[in-house]
Amino acid sequence: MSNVVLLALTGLGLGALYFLIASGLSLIFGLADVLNFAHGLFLAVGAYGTWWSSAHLGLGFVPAVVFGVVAGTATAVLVEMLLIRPLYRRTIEQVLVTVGLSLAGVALLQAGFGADPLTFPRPEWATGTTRVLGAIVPNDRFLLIGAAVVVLVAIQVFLRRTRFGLIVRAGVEDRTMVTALGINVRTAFTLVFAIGGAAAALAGALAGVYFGNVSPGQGTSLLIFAFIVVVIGGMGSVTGSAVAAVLVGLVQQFTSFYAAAGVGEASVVLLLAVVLLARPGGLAGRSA
Amino acid sequence: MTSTVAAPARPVLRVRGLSWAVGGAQIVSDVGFDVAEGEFVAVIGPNGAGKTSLFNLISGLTRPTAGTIELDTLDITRVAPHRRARRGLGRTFQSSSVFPALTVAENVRLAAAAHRGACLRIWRRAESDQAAWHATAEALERVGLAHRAAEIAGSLSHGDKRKLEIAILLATDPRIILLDEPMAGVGVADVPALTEVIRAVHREQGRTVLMVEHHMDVLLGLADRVAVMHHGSLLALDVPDEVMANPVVQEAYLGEAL
Amino acid sequence: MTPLLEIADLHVRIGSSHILQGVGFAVAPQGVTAVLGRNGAGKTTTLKAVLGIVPKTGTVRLDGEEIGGLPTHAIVRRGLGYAPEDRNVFAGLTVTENLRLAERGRGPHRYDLVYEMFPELRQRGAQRAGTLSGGQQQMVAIGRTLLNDNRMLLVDEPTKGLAPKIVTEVADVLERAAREVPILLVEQNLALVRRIADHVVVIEQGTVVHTGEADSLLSDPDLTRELLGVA
Amino acid sequence: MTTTADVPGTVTVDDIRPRPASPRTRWLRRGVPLAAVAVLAVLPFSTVNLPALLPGPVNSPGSLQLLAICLVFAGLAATYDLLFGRTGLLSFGHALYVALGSYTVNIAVTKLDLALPAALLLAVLVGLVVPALLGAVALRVNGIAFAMVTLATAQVGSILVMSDPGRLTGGEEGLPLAPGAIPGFLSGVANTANLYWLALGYVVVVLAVIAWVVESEPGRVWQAIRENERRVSVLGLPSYRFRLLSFVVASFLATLGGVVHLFLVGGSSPQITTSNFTLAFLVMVVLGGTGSRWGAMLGGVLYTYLDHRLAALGTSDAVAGLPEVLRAPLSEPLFVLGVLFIVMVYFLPGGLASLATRLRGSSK
Amino acid sequence: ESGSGGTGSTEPIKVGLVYSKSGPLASYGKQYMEGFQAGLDYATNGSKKIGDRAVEVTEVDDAGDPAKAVSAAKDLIGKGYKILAGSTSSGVATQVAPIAEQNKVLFISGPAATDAVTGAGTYTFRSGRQTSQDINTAAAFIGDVQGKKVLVFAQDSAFGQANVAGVQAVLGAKGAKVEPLLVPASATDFTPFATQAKEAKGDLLFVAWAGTTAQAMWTALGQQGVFEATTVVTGLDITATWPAYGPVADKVNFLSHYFAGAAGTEQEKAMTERVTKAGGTVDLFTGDGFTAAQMIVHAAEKGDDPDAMVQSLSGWSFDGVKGKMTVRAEDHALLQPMFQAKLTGGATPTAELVKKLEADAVAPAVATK
Ligand SMILES: Nc1ncnc2c1ncn2[C@@H]1O[C@H](COP(=O)(O)OP(=O)(O)OP(=O)(O)O)[C@@H](O)[C@H]1O
Ligand SMILES: Nc1ncnc2c1ncn2[C@@H]1O[C@H](COP(=O)(O)OP(=O)(O)OP(=O)(O)O)[C@@H](O)[C@H]1O
Ligand SMILES: [Mg+2]
Ligand SMILES: [Mg+2]
Repeated sequence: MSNVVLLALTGLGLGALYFLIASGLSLIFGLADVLNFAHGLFLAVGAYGTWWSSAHLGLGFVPAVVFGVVAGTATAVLVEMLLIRPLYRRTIEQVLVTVGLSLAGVALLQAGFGADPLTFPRPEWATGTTRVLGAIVPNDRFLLIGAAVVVLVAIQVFLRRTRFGLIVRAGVEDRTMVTALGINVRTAFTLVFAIGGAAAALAGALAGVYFGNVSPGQGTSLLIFAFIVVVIGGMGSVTGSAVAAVLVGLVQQFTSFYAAAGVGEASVVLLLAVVLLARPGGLAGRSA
Repeated sequence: MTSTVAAPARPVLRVRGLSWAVGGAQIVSDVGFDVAEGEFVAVIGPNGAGKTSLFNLISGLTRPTAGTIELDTLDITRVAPHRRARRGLGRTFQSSSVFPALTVAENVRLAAAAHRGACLRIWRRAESDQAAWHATAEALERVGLAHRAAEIAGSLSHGDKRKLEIAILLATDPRIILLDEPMAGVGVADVPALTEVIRAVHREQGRTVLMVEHHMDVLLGLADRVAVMHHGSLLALDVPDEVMANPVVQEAYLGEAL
Repeated sequence: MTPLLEIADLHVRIGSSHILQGVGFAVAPQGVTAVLGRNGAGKTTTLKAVLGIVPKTGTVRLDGEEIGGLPTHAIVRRGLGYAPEDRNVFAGLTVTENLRLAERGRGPHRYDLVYEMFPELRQRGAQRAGTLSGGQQQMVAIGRTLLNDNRMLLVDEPTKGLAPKIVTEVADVLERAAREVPILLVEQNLALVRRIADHVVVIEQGTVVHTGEADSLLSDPDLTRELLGVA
Repeated sequence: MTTTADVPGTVTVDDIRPRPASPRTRWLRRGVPLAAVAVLAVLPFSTVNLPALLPGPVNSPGSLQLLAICLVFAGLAATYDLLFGRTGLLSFGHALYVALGSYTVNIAVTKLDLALPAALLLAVLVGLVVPALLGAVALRVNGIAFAMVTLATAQVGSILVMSDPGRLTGGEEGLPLAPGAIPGFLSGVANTANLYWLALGYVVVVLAVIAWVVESEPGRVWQAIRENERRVSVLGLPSYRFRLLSFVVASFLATLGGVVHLFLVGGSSPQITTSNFTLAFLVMVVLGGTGSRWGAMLGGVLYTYLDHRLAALGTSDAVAGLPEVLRAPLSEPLFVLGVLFIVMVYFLPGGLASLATRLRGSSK
Repeated sequence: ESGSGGTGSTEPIKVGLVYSKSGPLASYGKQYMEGFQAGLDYATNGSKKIGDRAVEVTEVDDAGDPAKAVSAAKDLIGKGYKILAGSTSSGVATQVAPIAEQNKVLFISGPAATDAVTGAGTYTFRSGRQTSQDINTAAAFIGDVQGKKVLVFAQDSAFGQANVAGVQAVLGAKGAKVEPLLVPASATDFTPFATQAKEAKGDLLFVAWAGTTAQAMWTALGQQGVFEATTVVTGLDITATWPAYGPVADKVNFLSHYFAGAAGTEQEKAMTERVTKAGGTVDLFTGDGFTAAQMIVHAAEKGDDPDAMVQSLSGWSFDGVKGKMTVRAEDHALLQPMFQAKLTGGATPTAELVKKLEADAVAPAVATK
């Protein structure tokens, strides 16, 4: 019983982490149509930013996270303005630029901060545990779940309630026509990157709490699962990503515990295959 | 209100109780009719009546929610689009659907080769198929695009793309043709000639044609019968004069002519 | 009467093809100016060049102001409404969203006018525009231009693919709209042109071969045969 | 007769058929590749020293090994281009098939004690069957979904290799090829030239197969699928089967490449199973220019060359003398490589292949 | 081509070091290199010469990629290098060794811990410790293991499995009940596995973990109360990772290959002096570099003939950083002392020596080909 509770809650926590990473990815892919391989870089900037401001500026946990998120957002905005924007309509080249960035970025972090993991500043309460129905659940899982819910709601409100979301969605389909309606579509795209970058940086900072450390390649391994989550959820659907993230988190946690080794990863891929064969557009996508 | 005209002598296409609903909306409801071999049936109806949807059902791009489609007495309701094409069912699209990065000639040649069933033969060189080239030349000339053969299809003007689409169709030498608004966007100057192309295509080989068109003068000169769709149902299917005289058609479709 | 839009020596080159070769004409501040010509003559390209959608050289003046060098969105904000030939509705957005997106400035936005002309758009507000029938999409495209107070409309083959009854209705709409705002119209339907156009411009192979009053062109069978290829 | 045509009279096949290339172009088309292969074939006899470019004289083992690796990757990049550039299939799992070739032969000879010919036969078999099976499932979906399914399957493959099932793959440590398993003329530094010729042979095979298939009927259909898949099916062509054909051909050639790679580096390592490895192919292809005759190969060579040589740059004295802010990033080869790509994307869109067109254009 | 090798030659002795200067193992590589420089200086008495011949060291970065390492090795061998060393990662070591064998050049593997390098061939040696030595050191923590239950907590990877197999071989043979608890290699949440580890109620929990997830794993073990339930043993990694143990640091029993100050030997002092002077710091793998240099200098005294070098190294005993080291003649295993340690001091812990185990006590079984 307590095992099931523990697996469910930690699975949710893992799902929350996946969602935090996937939300920005999904947003940028769904809205700006850029398959953003540099997402791992934004993630890492958020994590290293938090670490650095805490280690060198002596900031407390929350201000340090804010610092990291700001740094990640700024990076994303710069990347969009300097690198992505001049290449619009050339989707493949945009992907290439983000691939280049992810290579260069990780290497740069490694050059700057070293290849070894750095211990992450964690507030006392985050390292503690809470007993839930006999299971000892680490507190940081609740932090992750809470943050994921907040991010989900914030993004939804922003997309649904603002004209901006509309512009971006339309801009992906036919950028020329949006400008022909008298709209300067460029700022909208920069904003998408800003939000995506902020979400990624937050995810990076919280991943730091989750792992207890930061290392240059940390983002990359999580990114593949985040990609899978985005696809299962339906490209560009943030709600879909949320559902998919929970699903993947739980499936992974339960299978890797109960089934033979290696089945955990395979089960996620199986999940992906089943979802896509049944609904090629993903959970939130239109079937056929 | 389905009116099924007495079954023609040899129906090549037989549709029964065809319905299609999507997202709670009934788009095509209980449509039934027969088309005889060599017949020319025009399909008219207000925008959104379900004409294109009907074509999509017949060509297999969408699956009906109910009803059957028979081609030469063979039930093809669940047959994949490419197999229907192989059985001689060809179509054009309302919004031009060509291969934009290929040349005009290559667009047509591919269709000709597809028709000849040579396409999965990896050991054959595409260029070497003389018969396909002949079919291409003929099709392009018929629609008057031969002089643009070497151009990239994507750079054609709107009207020329319409013509290319018909050429592609011709190259597959279909027995039953579904034309979705072939005249839309074709310049006034070219309408008569293209009408003649369609007429010839129909006559020469005794092909069966179903054509959606809003150009009344074109259609009246070509059609043996006119089907009227309205709100997804078949409102009428009759000879042109009768249909034109139908007050419901006048009210729902024609309005006061310009 | 000083013209509202003046185009001079417009050249468009795409790749190796020289599509517009010095197009020049003026659009009157009132009424409908129809651009006629065969398929591939360069009518659509002319509209796109005015809007800055395709790269071009030459001058484009709106009310005396040179707008040729501006980016598209800035040109449009000067008060140009555009209904493109391929409709270009946003397939993934609903009808309502398509219209909302077209809102410019503070408003008021004339939904009443749009829905009065195309009641269907109100009914189908929540439908994704990509699943609209061809004709319905055309309604969205025209509806978008009517929403704002424009100084001029550029409308490319608006009746293409519309049922006869709707063609008549669109003609009514354009005629009504033209009372308030001048229209630059590309059209193949000569009956429509005859009814609503005041001026015509005929383009052939990237150059203007005729400008004048609509009536004088369309009532002259020799001239129509020569310029438009119809009897 | 129609009146819409501007050209009067009957149109003949010759009017619409693409003009046969002029003898000069035809000569160039055939001659240049042949000449290039010929030049490459005799390189191991050259003692020219290009100190800045190669680690030693052209015929030194180090240079030949580097060139051979570049060639293998040129071939692999071309197989990826067949998928991506020619058919429009964005796969993130191409690495899986390279690994398949490498590990199949390696395990067969090293762990199962099969004779080399039997192992090669096995690789051919596996290289046809596995892509056919996995492709049959993955190709049920399109576009990015396809990319993700391939990414995920490759990821499973990678994890499988890493977890060392039955102690067959050696996990993260990799599996060195049993020394006795390969014929003498392929082992030993003194025989690097033979490995080089093997790699060259691989490239020639890939080049020939691809040159042939893109001009074949299915090749044309692939191009059409890339453009407008729905239209293809309405023409009566089963697009699924064509995509599968492309997938199997490309994956099979990649499997062969994996085998050559195995001989070249003398072992299989999990690096060749990772998604980064596939990403590298994407980068190579785009660097070189998609869907062009030479682009992918040039991209493959350039990427591999830089990947190997930048490490030397990082350790060079020139870099060591720089201030810390510059030195630290410059001694990370991946940083230089990443930045270089970005620069290339900007200043050479269309890849290396477009360079030729540009030069021709500007010389006019 | 270098000369026939006699001691009369004055041509430099060329040594190729193929190791990770960049990539994930860059910091291991750095330690190794610093140690190597110090060792070279020490073994040649500061002259960097053997007899009249200068030692010329060429460094090549393999970025942890075996393919690059193999290319580099072939290049060096082609240029006449008879001595190769380096190999920071096990993957590189196992693939470079066959190249050395085929071409009959001396290869001295570096920090790579895999047992597979031992007994890999005539020309292959190692300058570091191997996994079996780690395990033997761990075993020493519980003395008599007869009937005891030993749980091996490891990632499901070659490294983890090798540890399971090793523990099984060493402790199983002594009558312990060995049970593996393998965690999927890509898992990031270790909480449930930690509860499993606790509930298994073993007498000893041997943790074999590599990589950046170590900290999350230790946190999970601590949170689930594993340390209250059993004795936990693991290998001590480089200094940078020590803070990762967090609050559980002082509850773990460490086996250590080496940490700064562990040995107290003459050679250690010499190494520390030189490394510090050059601006480096002594750490886990500094000694491996030092040892490699000692071995190379010893071998190169025999001239350019690799067979002679092999001859002189096989069975050679010398005083190394860790104490008395022996190159076992049968399989070229490097017999060396190992350490048991404790971490103390909270957030920035320091290591304290608990016990030194002599080379014989932890010697691995002879590798059979
Ligand atoms: N996927 C869909 N979801 C919802 N409604 C749809 C979908 N596809 C089509 N429709 C609706 O079905 C109706 C019929 O569409 P169809 O395209 O068949 O009309 P049509 O008769 O061809 O009209 P037109 O002459 O304007 O081309 C339209 O009202 C359209 O909006
Ligand atoms: N992107 C492009 N690249 C190359 N050529 C183009 C491109 N767009 C248009 N053209 C060419 O420019 C010419 C003019 O095209 P345009 O679309 O302006 O014609 P149009 O007068 O609107 O014709 P239609 O009545 O058929 O719509 C045509 O010959 C067309 O092939
Ligand atoms: Mg329609
Ligand atoms: Mg046009």
